[in-house]
Formats: sequence, C-alpha cells, structure tokens
Amino acid sequence: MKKYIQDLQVVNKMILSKEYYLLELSSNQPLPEVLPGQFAEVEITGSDTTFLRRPLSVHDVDYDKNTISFLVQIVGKATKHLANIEVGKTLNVIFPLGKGFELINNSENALLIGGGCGIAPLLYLARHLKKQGVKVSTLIGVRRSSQLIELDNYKKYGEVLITTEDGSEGTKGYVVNHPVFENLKQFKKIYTCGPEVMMKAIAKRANEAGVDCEVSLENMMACGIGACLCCVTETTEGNKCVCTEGPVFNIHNLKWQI
Amino acid sequence: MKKYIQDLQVVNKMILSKEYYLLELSSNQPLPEVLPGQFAEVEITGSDTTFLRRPLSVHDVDYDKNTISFLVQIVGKATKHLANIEVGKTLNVIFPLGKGFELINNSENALLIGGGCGIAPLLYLARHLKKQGVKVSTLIGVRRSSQLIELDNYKKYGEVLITTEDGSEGTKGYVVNHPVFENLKQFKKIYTCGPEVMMKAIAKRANEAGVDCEVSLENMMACGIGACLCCVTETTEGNKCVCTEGPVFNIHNLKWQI
Amino acid sequence: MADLKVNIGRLELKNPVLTASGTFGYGEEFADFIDLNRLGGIIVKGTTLHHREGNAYPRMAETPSGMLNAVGLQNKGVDYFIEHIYPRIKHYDSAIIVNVSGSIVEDYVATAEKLASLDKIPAIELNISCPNVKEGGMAFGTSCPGAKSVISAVRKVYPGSLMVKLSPNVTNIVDIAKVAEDEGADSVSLINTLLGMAVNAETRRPVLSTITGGLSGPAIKPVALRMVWQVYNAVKIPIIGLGGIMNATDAIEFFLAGATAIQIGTANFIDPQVTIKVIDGVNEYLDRHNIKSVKELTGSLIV
Amino acid sequence: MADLKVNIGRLELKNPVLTASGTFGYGEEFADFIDLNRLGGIIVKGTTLHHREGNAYPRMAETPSGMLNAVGLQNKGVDYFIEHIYPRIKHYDSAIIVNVSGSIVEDYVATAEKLASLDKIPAIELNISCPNVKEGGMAFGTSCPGAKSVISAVRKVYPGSLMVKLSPNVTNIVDIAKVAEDEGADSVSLINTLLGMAVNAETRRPVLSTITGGLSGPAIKPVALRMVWQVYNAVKIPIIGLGGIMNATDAIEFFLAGATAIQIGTANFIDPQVTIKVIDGVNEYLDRHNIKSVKELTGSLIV
Ligand SMILES: Cc1cc2nc3c(=O)[nH]c(=O)nc-3n(C[C@H](O)[C@H](O)[C@H](O)COP(=O)(O)OP(=O)(O)OC[C@H]3O[C@@H](n4cnc5c(N)ncnc54)[C@H](O)[C@@H]3O)c2cc1C
Ligand SMILES: Cc1cc2nc3c(=O)[nH]c(=O)nc-3n(C[C@H](O)[C@H](O)[C@H](O)COP(=O)(O)OP(=O)(O)OC[C@H]3O[C@@H](n4cnc5c(N)ncnc54)[C@H](O)[C@@H]3O)c2cc1C
Ligand SMILES: Cc1cc2nc3c(=O)[nH]c(=O)nc-3n(C[C@H](O)[C@H](O)[C@H](O)COP(=O)(O)O)c2cc1C
Ligand SMILES: Cc1cc2nc3c(=O)[nH]c(=O)nc-3n(C[C@H](O)[C@H](O)[C@H](O)COP(=O)(O)O)c2cc1C
Ligand code: FES
Ligand code: FES
Repeated sequence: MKKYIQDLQVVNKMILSKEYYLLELSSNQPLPEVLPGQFAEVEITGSDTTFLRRPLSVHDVDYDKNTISFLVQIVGKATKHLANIEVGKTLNVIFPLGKGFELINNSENALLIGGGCGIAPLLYLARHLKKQGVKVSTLIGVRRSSQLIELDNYKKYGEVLITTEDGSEGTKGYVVNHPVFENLKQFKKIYTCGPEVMMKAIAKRANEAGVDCEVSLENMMACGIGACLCCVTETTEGNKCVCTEGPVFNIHNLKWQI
Repeated sequence: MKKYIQDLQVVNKMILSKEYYLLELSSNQPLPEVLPGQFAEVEITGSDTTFLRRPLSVHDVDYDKNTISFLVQIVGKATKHLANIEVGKTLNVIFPLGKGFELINNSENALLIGGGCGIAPLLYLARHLKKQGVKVSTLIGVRRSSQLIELDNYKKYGEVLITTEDGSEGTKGYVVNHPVFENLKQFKKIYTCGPEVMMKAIAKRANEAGVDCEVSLENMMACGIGACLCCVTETTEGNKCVCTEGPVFNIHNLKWQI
Repeated sequence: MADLKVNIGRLELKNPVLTASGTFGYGEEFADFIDLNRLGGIIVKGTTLHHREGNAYPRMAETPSGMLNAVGLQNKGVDYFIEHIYPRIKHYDSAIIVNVSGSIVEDYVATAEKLASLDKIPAIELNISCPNVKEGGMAFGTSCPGAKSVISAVRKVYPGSLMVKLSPNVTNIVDIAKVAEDEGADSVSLINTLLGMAVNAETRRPVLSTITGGLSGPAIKPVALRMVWQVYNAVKIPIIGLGGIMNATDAIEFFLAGATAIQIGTANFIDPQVTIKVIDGVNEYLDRHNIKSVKELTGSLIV
Repeated sequence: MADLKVNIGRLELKNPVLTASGTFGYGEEFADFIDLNRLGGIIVKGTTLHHREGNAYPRMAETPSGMLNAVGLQNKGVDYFIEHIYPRIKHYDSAIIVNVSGSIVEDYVATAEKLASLDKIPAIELNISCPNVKEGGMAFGTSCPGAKSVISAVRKVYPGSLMVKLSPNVTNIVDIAKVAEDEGADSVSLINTLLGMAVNAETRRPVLSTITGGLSGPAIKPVALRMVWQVYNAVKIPIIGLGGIMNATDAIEFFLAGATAIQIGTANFIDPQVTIKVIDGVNEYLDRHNIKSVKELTGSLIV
C-alpha cells in the first residue's frame, strides 16, 4: 500500500479523561484507504525533549468528513505534549503504515479484547467486522472504572464486556478472568491489543481453546517504515519488523512461550 | 544586587514590524529595582532546537503596572520562537543581571546611539537620564526607514535623530555620518548599543573628541551570572565577563583598537 | 543552479548527498516519499557474508537530540542481497553502495569479492566501526593494526571504489584515517555511532537488550564535525561526512569542515523527504553565495 | 526521608549531588538562587598554578541539546584562590573540592601541595581531561603513561581525597580508570567534555576562537552513562558520574549504572536551582521505591 506524508489539521480534540484524549485530523486531499490495525507515525514538534516521531494506531476513519482519528493515552513526554495541541494546528503524519488485522467473514463471532489504550485500533476493526456481517463482542479491561472511555462507540458494533482490576465495574480482575473465557470456542477469532503480558495470557487461552488469535504489538519504533530494523519481534521465520510485517501478528507466527 | 528567578507572565505582546516585537511581562511579586543597561536571561521552552536561555536587555520597567518589557529582534530560532508566545503564558526569567550604564548629572547633554536592536536598553536609560535632568539626544541608525520603531517613545525623553543606510529617512549613511558627530563636544557622554563595528566607529570618534563613552556589549552567553566564563571581553585588566562586569563598559577599559 | 557534482576518487556522484547505511533500508522503503533517482548515492544496509538475525529486541532508545540503536547488523547475507535485492534496486540512477561488515577479515574479503562482480555497485563502504556486534566490527576500527589488516586484505580483492567508515570511539581518529589512506582506500566516511547507553530509572533496567548501543542524530554532530576537520587536515583522500545532519545548513557545515560528500542517517526517520530537501537547500545556498560548484566548499572554512 | 549520605573513599558527603567544575563558579554566583549549604559538594573552577587568561572570545556555541565551550581554564591561579576566594567560601556546609589543572606534571604537584594545607578543602579533583588547553590537560588523560605520571606524582604530595577526572575522548576509558585506581586515586569522576566543533555556515568560520571545544549537556548523557557502566565493572573505587544530568531521573540513571555520586554542570546554566531539585527528586524517588539509602542504588542495574 502506498504510504503518504501529509500535514493533517486538527479539527477536533476531545479530552476523554485525565489520561486519554482523542484527536481528529482532516486532510486537504481525499484520505487513502486505511485498513483496521494500521497505524501512523506522527511528528512531534515544539517538545523540548522528544526527538523521534511517535506511532499511533488508527482509531477511526470517517471518509464522509475526510478525517482520521487517534486515541491517545498520556504515558510520557510526547503523548503529554500532544495533548496540548490546539484545534486548527497541523501535525505531520506518515500513514497508513503496517499490515492490519485479517478480517473474518459473514455470521461468524469475533472477540475483540483491548487492555488500556489497546482499545485504540479495535473501534475501526469492529466497524469493519460488523460491515462484513461478523458478530462482534468487545471486551475492555482497565484498572478502575474511571478509565472506561468511549463505551458507547464500541456498543454501536456489538456487545461490550468489561473487567476492572478493582471491581468497580463489570467483572473484577484481568480480562482473562471474564466469564467469556469459559466459552472461547464460540468465537472464530480473537483480536487483541494491549500490554504484552495481557496479550500473552489471552494467546495462551486462545491457543488452548484452538481459537485463531491476532495480537497487535507496540514495539519501540524509530522509523515506522521498515528502514531501521529497530522494532523487530521474533517470529517463526526469524526477526520481523513490527512496523511492516505487523503490528498485527497471528500468535502462531510469534515465538511466544504460551 | 540580588538576582531573582521568577515566572513572569506575558501581559502584552506587540508586533512592531516584521523583525521586531515587544513583550511586556508582569510579576506576581513587586519587581526589584532594575538599573538601565541591565539585562535578563529568559528561558526558551517548547523550541525543538534551543537549549540555552537567551539574554535580553531590559527595555523598560513600569513600576506602577509592575511590568518589565523587552524589545526583541528576530535573528534566529529562539527569538523567532519567542515571537509566537501567547499573552497569558509565563516565561522563566533571571534578572536583573549585570551592571548598567553610569548616569551623568543635571543639565548636561547625553547622546544615546542605537543601531538596530541596540536601541533596546536606551529607552529605559533615556527615562533615567531625563529624570536626572540630563538633556537627552537619541540617534537611531537603521538600514531602511521601515526598521524605525517606537520613535514616539524615545521622543518623550528628548530629540530623536535618524540615519538610514538607504537614505529613506533622516541622514543617509551610518550613524557616524550624522551631522551630530561634527560637534560631539557638546555632549558630556555618549551611550551606545548596537553592532560591534558601529560601536567601534563611535568609540573612535568619541575618543578623538575626548568625550566619555559607554558601550553595551552583546557577547554570547551561556549562564548570564558569571559562572561559565564564556562571555568575556578583553579589558585593560584582562578578560572580564560581560555578564557581570558589563554588559556596559567604558571604552577606556576595553582593548579596542580605536 | 550550481554544479553539485563531486568526485570520490574515481567515482563521480551527481550530488554530494548520500544516505547512511542502516537508516535507509535498500532505498525502496522511501520510494513512496521521494524520487530515489535524485540522490547522489544510496548506501544500503550493513551486509555480511552470512545471514545475521541481529540483536534481541529492544534495539532502540530515544535520547536527547538523538537515539541509540542496537540492531546488530541484521541482514540476509551477501548472497541473498545479490540474488534478490540487487536486481530490484540496480536500476536506480543513483550510486548504490554496499556497506560491508564482518567478524573476521576473511568474511570481509569474501563479501567484498562477491560484490566486486556487480556492475551497478561502484563502491563498497567498509564498516570497521559497528559498535553493536560482539566480535569484530568496531574492534577493527579502534586500532591501527586492526584497521590495517582488514583494509589491506579487502583492497587486494576489491577493485572498485573503497570507502572506509571510521569509528568515533577512538582517542585519535586521524591515526586510523591515515591507515586507511596508506592501505589504498579511495575515501573515508565518518562518523559511525558513538557508543552509548540508556537506562530506565523506573524499571532499573537498561533500555537496550545489549545494554550499550550506537548513538546517532544531532547530538553527535559537534563530534562528527570535529573529526571531519581533524581528518581533513591529515589525509588527502576525500571525506564523506556524517553524524546528525538534519538539514542543508548542517550539510554545509560538514563541507566547510572538509567533507566532499555527506550522508544522512537518523534524519530520514523524522523526515523521509529530508534528503531531497538537503539537496535543494545546498543548491540554494550555493546560488545565494554565488558559488559555482559545491566542490569549492570542501574544507573552505576560514580560520 | 531516605538516607542520602554517600562515601567517596574517606570523604563523606551529606548527599550525592555535587556541582561540576567550571559550571558553578565558586558557588557564590548561585547564592541568590539556592542554599549552597544543601549541596553535597561544590567543585570549584579549574585552578592552575599560575594565573591564566583562558582562550580568546568567542568561547561558546549552542549545539543540539548541548553546548561547546572553549574557556581554557581562565583563573587567577592557586595562590589567589587560597588568599582571596577560599576565605569567602570555606564556611559553606558542603564539601568544597578544587579542580586542579596544569600543563606539566610539576604544576599539578605544586598546586596540589598548596591546596593540601587548606583545612576546609577535603578533596581535589585532578583534571587530566581538559580539551581546551594546548599543552597538557587532555594529553595526560588520553594515554595510560600520561595519566600515570601525573596521578602518581600528585598522590605523593596530596594526602587528602584524590578524585581523578577522566576524559571521554579515548578508545578505552577503562584503561585510564584502572591506572587511576592503581596509582592510589580515591575516586574517579567522569566524564569531562567530548571534543567537538561548531561551524557557522553563513560566515564560513568556526564559531569558537579555538575551532574545537568541549561538548557538554544532555547530548553527551548516553556516552557518559556508558562509560560509568564500563568503569564500574572494572574498578573498585567510587565513581562520580556526570555528563548531561538535567533532573533527578538522569541522576538515578547514573547511580544505577554505577555512580556513587553525581555532578551537575551545564544544567546550572538553564536552571540555577537544578541542584536542589535533583536532591529533592532523588529523595522522592528513593521514598517512592522504598529504598532506604541512595547507596543501594549504585550499580544496581538489573541486567
Ligand atoms: C504500532 C503502534 C501503535 C500504537 N498505537 C497507540 C495508540 O493508538 N494510542 C496510544 O496512546 N499509544 C499507542 N502506541 C504507543 C505509543 O506509541 C507510545 O505510548 C508513545 O510513543 C509514547 O511516547 P511518549 O513520549 O509519551 O512516552 P516516552 O516518555 O517516550 O516513553 C514511555 C513509553 O512509551 C513507549 N514509546 C516511547 N517511544 C516510542 C516509540 N518511538 N515507539 C513505540 N513506543 C514508544 C515505550 O513503551 C516507552 O517506555 C502505539 C505504539 C505502536 C508501536
Ligand atoms: C546582554 C545582552 C543583551 C541583549 N539584549 C537584546 C535585546 O534587548 N533584544 C534583542 O533582540 N536581542 C538582544 N540580545 C541579543 C540576543 O540575545 C540574541 O539575538 C539572541 O540570543 C538570539 O537567539 P536566537 O536563537 O534567535 O539566535 P541564534 O539562531 O541562536 O543565533 C543568532 C545569533 O544570535 C546571537 N546569540 C545566540 N545565542 C546567544 C546567547 N546565548 N547569548 C548571546 N547571543 C546569542 C549570536 O550572535 C548568534 O550568532 C542581547 C544579548 C546580550 C548578550
Ligand atoms: C538504526 C541504525 C542502524 C545502523 N546500521 C548501520 C550499519 O549497518 N552499518 C553502518 O556502517 N552504520 C550503521 N549505522 C550508522 C549510520 O550509518 C551513521 O553512521 C550514524 O547513524 C550517524 O549518522 P546520523 O547521525 O546521520 O544517523 C546505523 C545507524 C542507525 C541509527
Ligand atoms: C563552561 C564550562 C567550563 C568547564 N570548565 C571545566 C574545568 O575548568 N575543569 C573541568 O574539569 N571541567 C570543566 N568543564 C566540564 C564540566 O565540569 C563537565 O565535566 C562537563 O560539562 C560535562 O557535564 P555536564 O554535561 O553536566 O555539563 C567545564 C564545562 C563547561 C560547560
Ligand atoms: S520502526 Fe524502523 S523498521 Fe520498524
Ligand atoms: S555568560 Fe556565563 S560568565 Fe557570562
């Protein structure tokens, strides 16, 4: 897929919580096709200490409005800095990058599991799956209920299940403690994004249940376009760049000890 | 004099021309006494490429409003970046720094000569001299008339003379080409700030005419408080820090070939 | 339009802007962003005799105005390059230069010999300075006998233009540059990365799997400029300068300090179009200063 | 409140935060901004046997995340220090350490002897690594015999705590650190500045009067951390780490890599209160991580 480098304009910024915000950016050219699971490399200007671009998953694309949106969690200097950008300003963005999720077909069931900011790529995925006729269940795991954001958006595409570590909403515990894990075989496929330890626990369960499973990795990236070889993950075929061969991998291709 | 480090708030920003702007900053504490010719070290945040603070002369102090102002010329990254600061934001400033001009007394004549942004410290000086009863003449030299700024302010304290290199206003040529140089002896003292080559030409003429002359130097500074020894100028007593022993020097103490 | 042509020994480049090894893949990765035919040269990934998996992840850490990498020469080996990659990239109208690495002298020699047979590879860059591999690599680049052994051996089998890439992790880079000149290198390129380290204070662990890695980016520009200047004053062969070049002004600084051509590395990650901007910017600088050829800039620092 | 006390050989510091020589004057310059008595130590300006005027202006260039300096050890000589400055600063409740430089071994020795007589100077820092003076200085720090000659000579006459400041401009800093240890140094401090250069593309001139100068600031932090780690794994005497420390997190990184104490240099120019913020920040980190003493951090990197 052809990659673009464009100055996109911030047309909307929504502070969702102390930690999360959403940026909606518009292009002055028609947006190219973007697949669910793909990401972008965003230039961070005006931050004293950020040097490299930052990878962000495509959260949603609205072709009618010609906008692309990102859901960002504040974890460090760049994500904090970006939270202060004003509507009207532009961001230089390289996109769409990487390979997305492999969609399944008609009238099958898919379980989408997002941990923390890992829900970012799942919205756009859910939209595509629903369009394909897939029945989508989205399981969202957070520490405490105040971290639950955008539930209504996810509900548009199917049921939303919740776990919180402190039990303040939904099932208490980690995502794998949710009852849905007792009947994983109902799903044709599991798609997940979040902390690696969470994804590994899910992969193990999916593996045991014999359910196909794709994970979206968030390895440290310098270039995002396959040029630096910094972002590799070990696969059955050796080290592969997460930015070009991923960020989505089928767990059977990874060398995870599960 | 005690030095302060404070977050000052931008209460006014005036774009004076393509090159010049004025920042007026207020303190939430009563401003300390600031002498004409002193300067401040301003922290530059949010610029990708500026690392050190930047020295700026005190342009004026308004003790009634409790504000201090700086006249800035855009010459590079920091001065360009600072031009975009918004009213309401704060700047971390260390001030007042250095030794100021030595004032003369009652009913004597002083000639103030500013080249380009060198006029910055002269306004506050003129104000002080006038208060002392000194008759002030201010000679301003620029390339072209479009660079003339704030003339009305300077006129408050005495006559304003002008040279432009292209002859578009006042006398055509450099400051030393102004007719006032034909009768320098009328002045008890000359105060000047601007490009070094201009100040040297003035120093030579002052020397010949036997008129006392102080120059304000703009050496490259890292700390502004005498700690790094980067900003030295050669004086009759060896290398001296411009930030603590200056920025104002009497030409007789410098080792200029004049 | 000034004359941007430069000569690296017998090799003529249409302009002095090359891409640095390991930061530009095989060029193809940037085809969506720029016209690769406009580049003076493309120095492809570090290539070794045999396939290498490189170091374990994590391989990257951001640092003030720079980054550390610990890629460790991941590549599929020279045979794979010749068979699968070369055919895809040889048509670029830009000098394709292969960066050659090894653990023992014999590997360098064997790799260079294989590359010598390729029509459209006018030069190789001998990487005697990679800090990210345990054996060999930097060891050759940090001692005169080490440098001599590999350069002289490769020179014997490689008739093309031989560029030797120097390590900055030395007490005196001039000594190594002189060895390269004496052993018949056509040019030297400098600098490779400075050996550095990053620590995560919260996890109390090193950021890189290898603990230490190679520092690149604007942070190292002052060191790179100094070394180019020192080497320029000591050897006669052309110098290809690199280290932290982000824009045309940086490139000009390297020319003034003594570089005949420059390479752009880390900057490609931040702006994949930077190379073209530098070419255009150098041209604009020359025109503005009324300088006819970029060659006039080399070493023209007024001191 | 964690225990911040550290021992540099026989010298106990109330906390591990010192100021780096040449960046903090004699301390007095910062008296308006911080309580100097809170510092673990103040390392004063490079002091030589005789008065030195230093290098010509310009002496400074800003660089990406750093700066170059070419001060060249301007100071009024050790006698002036003893007579005029020492009396003014000796009452600070903070270890006052004098950084000693010279062009020949005899100068180092004579300077150290004079300082040995001062009650309130518990240590000297031997600067064998200044890149900004023509003779001596860095030359001693870049070869083992050079380092040995000056360290052993000074050790003979100086009974106090002897800290040797190492140059990063070497192929192998471990070799020099071992010499320091073998010759009886009580500690090593590292790193001094990296030799760098800046060019003004428009004027086509070097920015510094000396063409090259010393690079400091965050740009060099990765190199400094790496060297601290290498030296920590090779010698037993305490290490004082420095190079680009801007905040408490940076300081923690140096402790983890092997430093017993740290120095803050260039950061003082940007924030004259940074030292106090680092002391408070280190304390906060220790409390948050439930670590009783900062000593536990030294070299505790999990690898
Ligand atoms: C393919 C991909 C998609 C991602 N999608 C999203 C998303 O949609 N929303 C979101 O909030 N976050 C996403 N991330 C993570 C996001 O890139 C990091 O949170 C961000 O880079 C942190 O930058 P920082 O300066 O705030 O943090 P820093 O202070 O620099 O570091 C904090 C942590 O952020 C991560 N990080 C820092 N730099 C990088 C880098 N260059 N590449 C990857 N990770 C880095 C590391 O884990 C690091 O420990 C994604 C990452 C990848 C690789
Ligand atoms: C005591 C003093 C008072 C000054 N007063 C004023 C004033 O009132 N208004 C005004 O517009 N300018 C003043 N200057 C000059 C001002 O400091 C520089 O124009 C400014 O630092 C340029 O920063 P920059 O990033 O825009 O330029 P850069 O791109 O960094 O460099 C452009 C030029 O600016 C100068 N400069 C850069 N950094 C410094 C530094 N750290 N210290 C000194 N000069 C530097 C150098 O001449 C340099 O060549 C004063 C300088 C001094 C020393
Ligand atoms: C991710 C990465 C990989 C690199 N791989 C190689 C390599 O394979 N061979 C080599 O000689 N240099 C390699 N280098 C060094 C660069 O070619 C260059 O010398 C260095 O990065 C300094 O230039 P820069 O600051 O412009 O990046 C690599 C650098 C980076 C950042
Ligand atoms: C302006 C300046 C002057 C310095 N003078 C000395 C000196 O006299 N003696 C010395 O040993 N180091 C000197 N140094 C080096 C510092 O002490 C320190 O080693 C170096 O700057 C790295 O630390 P930093 O990055 O925290 O500044 C000087 C550094 C600067 C910036
Ligand atoms: S981030 Fe550079 S190859 Fe993936
Ligand atoms: S700027 Fe540091 S001493 Fe003057």
